[in-house]
Order: sequence, then C-alpha cells, then structure tokens
Amino acid sequence: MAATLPGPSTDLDRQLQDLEGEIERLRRLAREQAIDLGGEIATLETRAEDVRKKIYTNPSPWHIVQLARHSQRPRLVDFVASLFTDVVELHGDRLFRDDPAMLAALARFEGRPVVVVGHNKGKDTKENIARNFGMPYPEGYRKALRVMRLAEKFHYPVIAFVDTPGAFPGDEAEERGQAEAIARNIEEMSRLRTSVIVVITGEGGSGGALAIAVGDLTLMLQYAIYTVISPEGCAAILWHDATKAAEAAAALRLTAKDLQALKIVDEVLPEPFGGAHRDPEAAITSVRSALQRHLPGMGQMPVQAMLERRYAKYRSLGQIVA
Amino acid sequence: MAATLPGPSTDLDRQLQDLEGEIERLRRLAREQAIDLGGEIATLETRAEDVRKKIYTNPSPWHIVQLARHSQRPRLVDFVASLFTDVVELHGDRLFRDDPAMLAALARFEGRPVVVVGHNKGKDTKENIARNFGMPYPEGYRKALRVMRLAEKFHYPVIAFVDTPGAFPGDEAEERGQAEAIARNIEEMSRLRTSVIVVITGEGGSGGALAIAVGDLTLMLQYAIYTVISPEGCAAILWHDATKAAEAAAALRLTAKDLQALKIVDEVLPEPFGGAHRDPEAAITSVRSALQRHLPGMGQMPVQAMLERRYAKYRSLGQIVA
Amino acid sequence: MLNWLRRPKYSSLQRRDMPAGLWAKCPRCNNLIYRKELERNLKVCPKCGFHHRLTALERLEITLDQDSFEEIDAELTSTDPLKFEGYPQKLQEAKEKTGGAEAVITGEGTIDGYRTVIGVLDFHFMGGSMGSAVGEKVARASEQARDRQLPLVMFSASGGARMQEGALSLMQLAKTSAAVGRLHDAGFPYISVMCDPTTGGVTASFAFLGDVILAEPGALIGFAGRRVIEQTIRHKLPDDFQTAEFCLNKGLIDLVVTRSDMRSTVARLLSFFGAPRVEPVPVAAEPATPEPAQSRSGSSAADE
Amino acid sequence: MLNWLRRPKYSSLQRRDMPAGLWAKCPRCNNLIYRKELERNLKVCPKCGFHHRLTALERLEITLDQDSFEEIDAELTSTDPLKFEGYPQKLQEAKEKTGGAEAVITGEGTIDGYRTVIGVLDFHFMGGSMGSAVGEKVARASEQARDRQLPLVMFSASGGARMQEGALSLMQLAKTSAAVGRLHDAGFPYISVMCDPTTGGVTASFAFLGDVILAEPGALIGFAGRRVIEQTIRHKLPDDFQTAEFCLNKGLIDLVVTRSDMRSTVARLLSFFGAPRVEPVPVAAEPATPEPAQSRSGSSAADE
Ligand SMILES: [Zn+2]
Ligand SMILES: [Zn+2]
Repeated sequence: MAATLPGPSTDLDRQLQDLEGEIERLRRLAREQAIDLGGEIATLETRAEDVRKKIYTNPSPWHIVQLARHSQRPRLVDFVASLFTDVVELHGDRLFRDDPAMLAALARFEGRPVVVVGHNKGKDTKENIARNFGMPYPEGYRKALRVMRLAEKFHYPVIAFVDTPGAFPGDEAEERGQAEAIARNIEEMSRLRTSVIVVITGEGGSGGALAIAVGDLTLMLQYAIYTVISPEGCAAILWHDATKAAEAAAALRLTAKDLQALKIVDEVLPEPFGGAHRDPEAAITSVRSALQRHLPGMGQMPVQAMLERRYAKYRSLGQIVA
Repeated sequence: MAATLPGPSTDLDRQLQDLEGEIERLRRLAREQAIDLGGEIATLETRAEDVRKKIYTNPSPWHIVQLARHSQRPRLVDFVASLFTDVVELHGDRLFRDDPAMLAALARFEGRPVVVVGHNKGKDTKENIARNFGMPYPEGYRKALRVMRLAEKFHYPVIAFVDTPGAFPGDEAEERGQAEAIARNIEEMSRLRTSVIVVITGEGGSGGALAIAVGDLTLMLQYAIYTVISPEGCAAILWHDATKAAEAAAALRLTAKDLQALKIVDEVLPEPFGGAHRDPEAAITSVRSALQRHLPGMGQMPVQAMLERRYAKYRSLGQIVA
Repeated sequence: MLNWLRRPKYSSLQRRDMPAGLWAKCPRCNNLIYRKELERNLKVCPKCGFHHRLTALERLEITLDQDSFEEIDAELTSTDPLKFEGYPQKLQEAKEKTGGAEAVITGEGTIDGYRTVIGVLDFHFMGGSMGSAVGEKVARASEQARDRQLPLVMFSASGGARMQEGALSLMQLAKTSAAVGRLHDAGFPYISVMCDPTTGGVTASFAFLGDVILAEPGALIGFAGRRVIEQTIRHKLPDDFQTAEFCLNKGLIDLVVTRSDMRSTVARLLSFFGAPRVEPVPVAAEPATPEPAQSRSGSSAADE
Repeated sequence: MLNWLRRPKYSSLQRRDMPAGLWAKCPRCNNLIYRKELERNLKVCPKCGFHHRLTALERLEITLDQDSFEEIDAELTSTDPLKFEGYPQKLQEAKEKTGGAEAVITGEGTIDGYRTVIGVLDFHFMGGSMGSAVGEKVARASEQARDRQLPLVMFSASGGARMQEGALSLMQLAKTSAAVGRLHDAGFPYISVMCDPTTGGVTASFAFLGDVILAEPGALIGFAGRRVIEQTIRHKLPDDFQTAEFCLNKGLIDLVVTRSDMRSTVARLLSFFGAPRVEPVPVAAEPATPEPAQSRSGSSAADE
C-alpha cells in the first residue's frame, strides 16, 4: 500500500530537512517583510544542494524507497507517450470490469509492433483515486493477460512496466479472486509463447508486481524497488514497529543493485543524478536505450528455446542447501 | 424465460381438462359427503385416459412444449444419479461466483471417465429459485467452459445435458457479459480437442442452451424442444399476442423430429408413452442406451479429423440460395 | 454516390432511406439539422454527437477506400426452410427496401490501403437479423480472410437471430463462431465493431469474439432486451444500461470510437496486426482524420 | 505413530505439538474434548466440526497408505541469502520445533493404492512460509510428477512468502507456478488442497493453480490479511470472509471437503484422472470412507 512515509532517518536527511526548513522560513520572511535575504538564502541553498549530493551519491535503501515512490517520478503514461507511437489503448477483461489501475495497449516502438501492459499510477490525487494508486483489482490482471494473449497470437513482444505498491487489500479484490488472478498470470506468463520484457520503473510491490513481471528479460531503473513486502509492513510484522521501515528497507535488499546481485534483475538502467523525477526525460531515455539494445534480439530465438531459457531462469532463483 | 403457460389450445385438450375437472369434483364430493362414487369416477378416468392417449399418440408441438417443461420431467440430477458413478461435482468459474444453475462434474459412465456439464433446473420452487430456474449467469457458462477444458486436458469426452428456458434476462447477467460468455463457449466448444456429446433433455432455450451444446453428436429426447426463441416470445414479437404461442410452437419447428429433419439433431431418443415424467427411469434408460451405443466410438477418431467433422457439421447448417 | 460499388441496383438506396426534406430532427437533442450538414458530418449530430444509424452501404462508403470494394456472395440469400408464415414476404420487402439480398454485405476492400475482408450488417434489412444466409456470409468472409491471409473486419448492427428460420438461425451462432475460431487459430486478426444496435444472437457469437472490439458512442449493445429485463427485475434500468460506454466500463469492449475516428482507428489496428498494404495506396486513402472522412461523405452526398 | 516414515527423527513431533493434558479445549465451541477422542476423530471437534490444524506429518499419515511414503529432498533447506537479522535463528528454532528441515515435506506415495507425488506444507514451520527451499521442493515435486508421469497433490497451509528471503521468496511464486504450468502442459493432474490457513504468496501461486482445488471446512483462504483489509475499507468484514465456504460461493474453489472425506475424495480424483495404481493395493488402503480414516488415526494414536 501507499504508506505515509515516516520522517528521514539519517543525519544527512535531518541536516537537509533543517536546511530546507530554514530556507522556507527566510523566504517567507523576505516576502512578508519585503526585505532582501537573497544572499542568505543562496548560501543555504548551496549547502542544501551539497547535502543532497551527498545523499544522492550514495542513497540508502530507504532513500531509494522514497525515490521509487516520489510523486514526481515519471508515470507509465509518460513512458508510453515518449517511447511509443501509434498507441491504441485496449480496455477490459471481457469478464467483469475495465480496471483503470492497469493499462494495456497496442503500440509501436521505433516502428516495431509491441504490446504494452503496466501499472497505471496517477499523477495527482484525483487520478490516483480513480486508478486506485496503481493497485489493480483482479480484473486488471485479467485484462493484462487477455492483451498479452493477443501479443502471443501475433508473436509480438510484450513490454510490461511495473510500478505498483502491490495487490489491493480490499474485500472486493479478494472476493473476485486476486490470488487466483495473480497465480494465473504468473503461470501463463511463464509459458507465454512470445517474448516478454519487464521494466520495473518505480515500485515493484510483491504479488501485484509479479503478476505482470514474469519474462525473458527484467530491466530495472536504478532507483526503483522490487520487494516481497513493503518495508513498513515488514517492520510491523517482524519488529512490531512500522517506523523501523528504513532498517527493513535495508534488510529486504530491494534495490536494483541488490536484485541484480541476486540475479532477479538482468540489467540496471541508470537514472539521472538525484532520481528520475529530477529529469524524467533522461530516465525515459535510459529505458529507451535499453529497449533499443534488447528488443531487436528478442524473438530471434525459437519459441521453445526461449521458453526453456525463461523456465531455467526462474527455476534457478533462490539459495538452498541440501 | 419460464413463462406461465396459457391454457390448452385444442379440442382434445379442452375435453381432457373438462374430464379432469369433473373427476376432481366427484372425488371431493365423495370425500365430503362420504358417498361411494367409485363407479362414476372410474368411467370418467377411462374416458380421460382415452383422450390422453389420443393426445399422446400424436402430440402437437405445443403439447410437446408443455411436456418439455413439465414440472415432473426428470432433471439433470436424476440423469446424473442414474447414469453415472463416482460423481465429483466441481464448483465455480474461478473468477466471480459459483452458479448453481449450471452443474459441472467429473464422473464415470459404465467405468469410463467423462466430464458432465448441464443446466440444473430444480425439482421444486425452492430449488428453482436457488438455481434461477436453470437459467445460468455468465459465471455458469464460464464454469462449464473451465471444466470442459479439464476434459480437454485429459482427453475425456464431455457429455452436456441441455435443459434451460434460456439465457437470463437480468441486469447483472448483462453487466457481467452473458453475450460474451455464450459466444466464448460456442467458439471454444467448436474447437475443443476432445469429443462432445450433447443431450437435449428438456428445454433447449436459445443461446443459453447453445452455450453448452456445440459438439460432435447431438441427441434429443423425443419430447424435448430446441428453439431460437420461446413460442410465447415469438408470438409476442410477430403477432403481438403471446397467447398465440401454440401457433408459434408449430411454426418454429422446435420438436426433436423437426430438428432431426433439419439435421440439427443427429438422433431422437424415444420417451415413454405420454412423456418422460410418466416414467422417468425409462427416459433415462433411453439416454443410457444412446450413450452406450455412441460413447465407445467417440474419441476413436484422430482429434484433427474430429474437429474437421465438427466444423463441417455446423458449417453445413442452414438453407440458402445464391 | 455509389458508383464505386459494383452493384448498380443499390444506387437507389440512399434516397429512400433519407426522406427528401431539407431538415432532419435529431432524436436525442431534438434540434433541427440541415440534412446536408448531417450527411457531411457522417450522420453524427453536430449539436449533440448523436450517431444516427447508417445503412450497410453508407458504412462501407465511409470506411473503405474508394473503388476498393469487391463484394462476395452478393446474391446469396435465405430461403424459407420452415415455411414460416409471412417470411417470404418480409424477406422480399426487405430486399426491395434496401436493394440488397440479405442483412449483411461482405467483400474485400482496403482501408487506408490495408487489405481486409469486411462484413457490414444492415439493420435496415429485417433488423439486421441473422438467418442462414447472414451466418453463411459471415462464415465465408471469415474463411476467405483465412484463405487469403487477410484480416476480418465486421461492423455489426442487428436485433439478433432471425426467428423465422427457427433453430437454423440459432445454429448460425455456432457456424459463425466456429469460423471465427478458425481464423483465430490461423493467427489472423479479427476486428469487431458494434454499431447501434447490436443485440441478441449476434452479440452471443461473432460480434463478441473480436481480437479487438470497438463500438460507436451510444450504441445499444446487449443480449437480452431492456423491456424483458425490466419485467424480470421489476425496476427501471439506468439510462446508460447496455450502451457502448456502459460496456466499456464493464470491461466487455475495448474502445468507444466516434464515427469520425473509426476509419483511422481500424486502419491503425490493421497496420498494427500486419495487414498487407496495397501499393500505391488508393487516392482516397489519405491518412484518415475526421476531415477527410467528412469530406468523403460530403462529396458523395453531393454526387447524389 | 510414525514408524512408516523413513525419518525417525520426526517421531518426537506429535508429542510436542500436542501438549500432554488429557483434555483439549475446542477454540470454536469451547467444549472440552478428550484428547484421544479428538485424535481418533482426525483432530476434528466431535462437537462442532472444527478442523484443528495438523502438522505436515499428521497430514501425510491420514492421507497416504501406510508405509507408502518415500520422502524426497528431506534435508533441503533455505540458507540466509540476504543475511537477514535473526533469520538463521528462526530457521533453527523451526527445525527444532517441527523436527523437519523446511516448511514443506515432499515425496512420493500412494493414496488408496493410487501413486502420486505429494507435498504438504507445515504451518508449524515458520507459518508455512515459502522461501527458496519451499519453492525449490514444490518445483521439484512438480517436475518429479512430470518425469514419472504421476499426479501431484499439494496440501497447503501457509502465511505466504518468507519475507526474510526478500524478493527471492517472491520469485518462488514464479518458480512454483512455472513448474506447475509445465505439469499442466504435459497433461498430468494436479490437485490442490487448501488447509487452514492458506494465504499470501502461496495462494497467489501453486495453491490456486490446481486442476481441482479442494479445501477443508472453515479454512482461511485469501491473499491479503483481514486486518489490513479492514483498515483499507474502514469497516468490519463478515465472519465468513475468506473462509473455504466463502471461496466456494465466490467460485474460487471446487469443493469443501471434510477431513474424514478428504482421503477418499482425493483417491477418487486420482482414479478419475488415471493415476497408476500399485498392485496389490496396500493393506491399509481399504476403500476410503470416514470410518477407516478415523480408525487409522485412532490406531496410530494408540501407537504413541
Ligand atoms: Zn443531436
Ligand atoms: Zn468444537
């Protein structure tokens, strides 16, 4: 779920917060008293930027969680508008409802037909309420599966964009079988007879993310996250203390770098310094260049070999001793 | 829909009704007055039976409609209980709801595994209300399809029992896409990679019936009906007079004999004299013997040849000039 | 207007279908619309956006590239298999009224240069009802698409199965759905467009089986009739019940597309699904936008 | 009681799991039940039918034919891939508590003579949570079923993914679902049985992918937790929410089967789906009815 973020948790965070508060105070003062405090403000800005740089240079997992959830982070619609042409959005699961939390579309990437599915977080509160903050109902997963089947029929690659807090903890989502819907998608994607590229762009929240994230290649933006449980949820369960989310974020190994080390993610796509929200087009370009590199090769492999490789990939994940 | 039947429409019907009324009157009289009217009653009974015989010997289409809808006609549960062993009923479409108007089960016919689907009319008002008078919601068709897919996976024959007034004219059935559900079933059954036997046992009501009635062999009990629209509905639309249902019943050619002539039905299964309700076990035996004759041969044919034949069958139905 | 069609006997259709008055009254907003303006606007009310029903020929004209249509099975028609009282007369009247032989026109043509098999149901022909001939023509169109490795585009407008053919009309649901199933299996695209109204047996067969399902704004789409449902549930249904927009919300169709965008949307889908394109692209097939579509309609209206 | 199992170290389990008192209190009806009677009754309350949770070993015992079980991957266990604080200790405690190496036991056995691969999750082992090892064992069981052309039967009881393994535990949803997908493709049957509780990641993977899905009465089945949902929707949920019966009504599972009927139902399904049967049928595998199942449990309880 989209949780209220607890306050920053490191000394640098606190320094930055103090500086930003002071800058705001001076600005208000200057405005109200009509006095010139430009010099003082500039000095503080410089110092704040220094602190930001320190944070951004080596952000903690918890910082990364906040970057992944940043309200100004590029949304699916930004990626779609910039990366694709000839977009035709398709609606509905043909069963129950059209779920606006999941987007499905036919499109072209540099001329090549592809099928796009993805979590559809909103850009503002109104959009987010309409789209349930990017948390699909079962019909959202089922819409995605329906449209992925179209991709299969026509042998077009699927590009799945992942950005969701997770499955929706609501009664209707349960009643209509969200567990079944997620399980079904995972199974069907594991044997979908066309290539699937997964791009984790923001929050990769547990089963709600995985429901469209089984594929041949998993790309992940540098400050996206991918996790079995939210840090807050993990802290609440393990330590009965949701404010220990920062520790949980570190423990869960949810960053792109961690996940690449665990072989869950194939490639980490760089973001602009400070995060995608500081230069959305640069983040989108990062995804574009990855698609340019990988898409032409996808689907070259015979289908059966591709499915074997996909199976072997997921089959190998995990660490055990016997 | 299960319509209220208008009164009988022929002279014989009226004679019979009068006789039955008179018998009832005498019985009541004898009871209330404690007098012996046995002789008179017996005479009238004999006469009534004569009239019945005349009717049953050559029932009109409208009589047959009433036989097909008879409240004492054997129901799916009677067929299942008598024809099959090792029955395991399966529930639910795995999407929205378990629809009690549609039954789906794994079972054995004389030892051989089969999958049974069918409309589940009730035996009394309470059951009928629970089962929506045998009119499925979309989830009923989807349950049937799900279980037919199991039959396909295991190469077991499907036996589909048809007995429904038709699709349900309700708002929720529309909202959840009953047209889509029926269309989907028809398409999928036309290419289901296992053999399908359809048995029309009672009312074969339009799309609600066809949704489980596409197969390799269509059997039909002698006094069952199969029609694109109820006689009442037809009369109302064509002649703005629902009481002309008897004429519509004749015009629609909805009897087993008619449908065999039109090549829609492959074989008519005889019923006991006067209709299945007068000897349910005999009607069930009629179905049993047909299954005994046909089931061993089903699935002998290679799947592709079977699908070609099934396609050719439906492809050929209809009369046109060019 | 219809010189690009190969069957001249259709040319009298338009005038009969559109009575001669200069002004038409919009049934939704009640505004009086200058008839030529309405036709220029693809018969969409310029005041309120109401999409007036089109004949099959009008639909073909605003959809296909000029001169690209080759009709198939033009003469194919239903007989009277049940000897159903009054059916031959009704069939004859419909033929005379529409100039066509049946409630669907099928053929091959191009849309913005993309080759496709196309079928258009005509609600003006016995309510677009599906009997043996309509089922046969839809099945043949589907088979032709498969044989020629082309897409299939169906525009539906129908009250359902044609009851005068009894269970044979019901069997057309199976025939058409099976044919479309083979097209799916063969991997060719099928685009279904639902126009006002698409109900009954046509919805319960090929119309709901498109890879992509489009609908015109406000089109009535449903299986059972509103009045029957209201009798069953014993209360009034909301106004938008069974509209295209309602179906979109219920997840049953992919898109609601205005008439002015329909041609370009279908062309885009055909392109996406890899439909072959004729070279050179026909003159009239400029990139489809509302304006060209309107002017095409306008010029053809002027041809009358 | 467990002499038929090949791993003697498990034999101490039953006593620890069931404390020594003569009487047990039923958490649903609050009646005091004579403990031996409860065990004779398969740990189903004779007063109210409440199905007490079973350990994996108890489940295997009342399900399989005597002496038929051959465990696979008995020693396979998760490591601590994330160096997650406290995880090695919890794992160790769970091993000591249950006597098993992981939250699932897998192997091959017979049910009324029908050969099957079987897996049973143990809720007593870290809440039946699925980490790398559980996922691996379920995937291997599925692969073994496929290789040996046998059915797969899974009894689930789990709180979900094991968060101490982070995204690797999430990947077990993919691993197990993909393995089950291959079993489906190969045409072998997979029967999933949901026991109390089956929630989270296990429901969102193999547990909901059975050809047939059974559940025990009253079992909690759902993806999200009740409390989280109540926080989201801001009102109380009905008592039966996420019960097996609720899921049956919602069309999500095939059947609710009492514990006394479970063995015979699974056997009937295995028979239906063509599972090979060993000859001669094992002694203990008389036609499964409530009584034999009870007496089997009773005699084993007496063995203790
Ligand atoms: Zn208007
Ligand atoms: Zn109790």
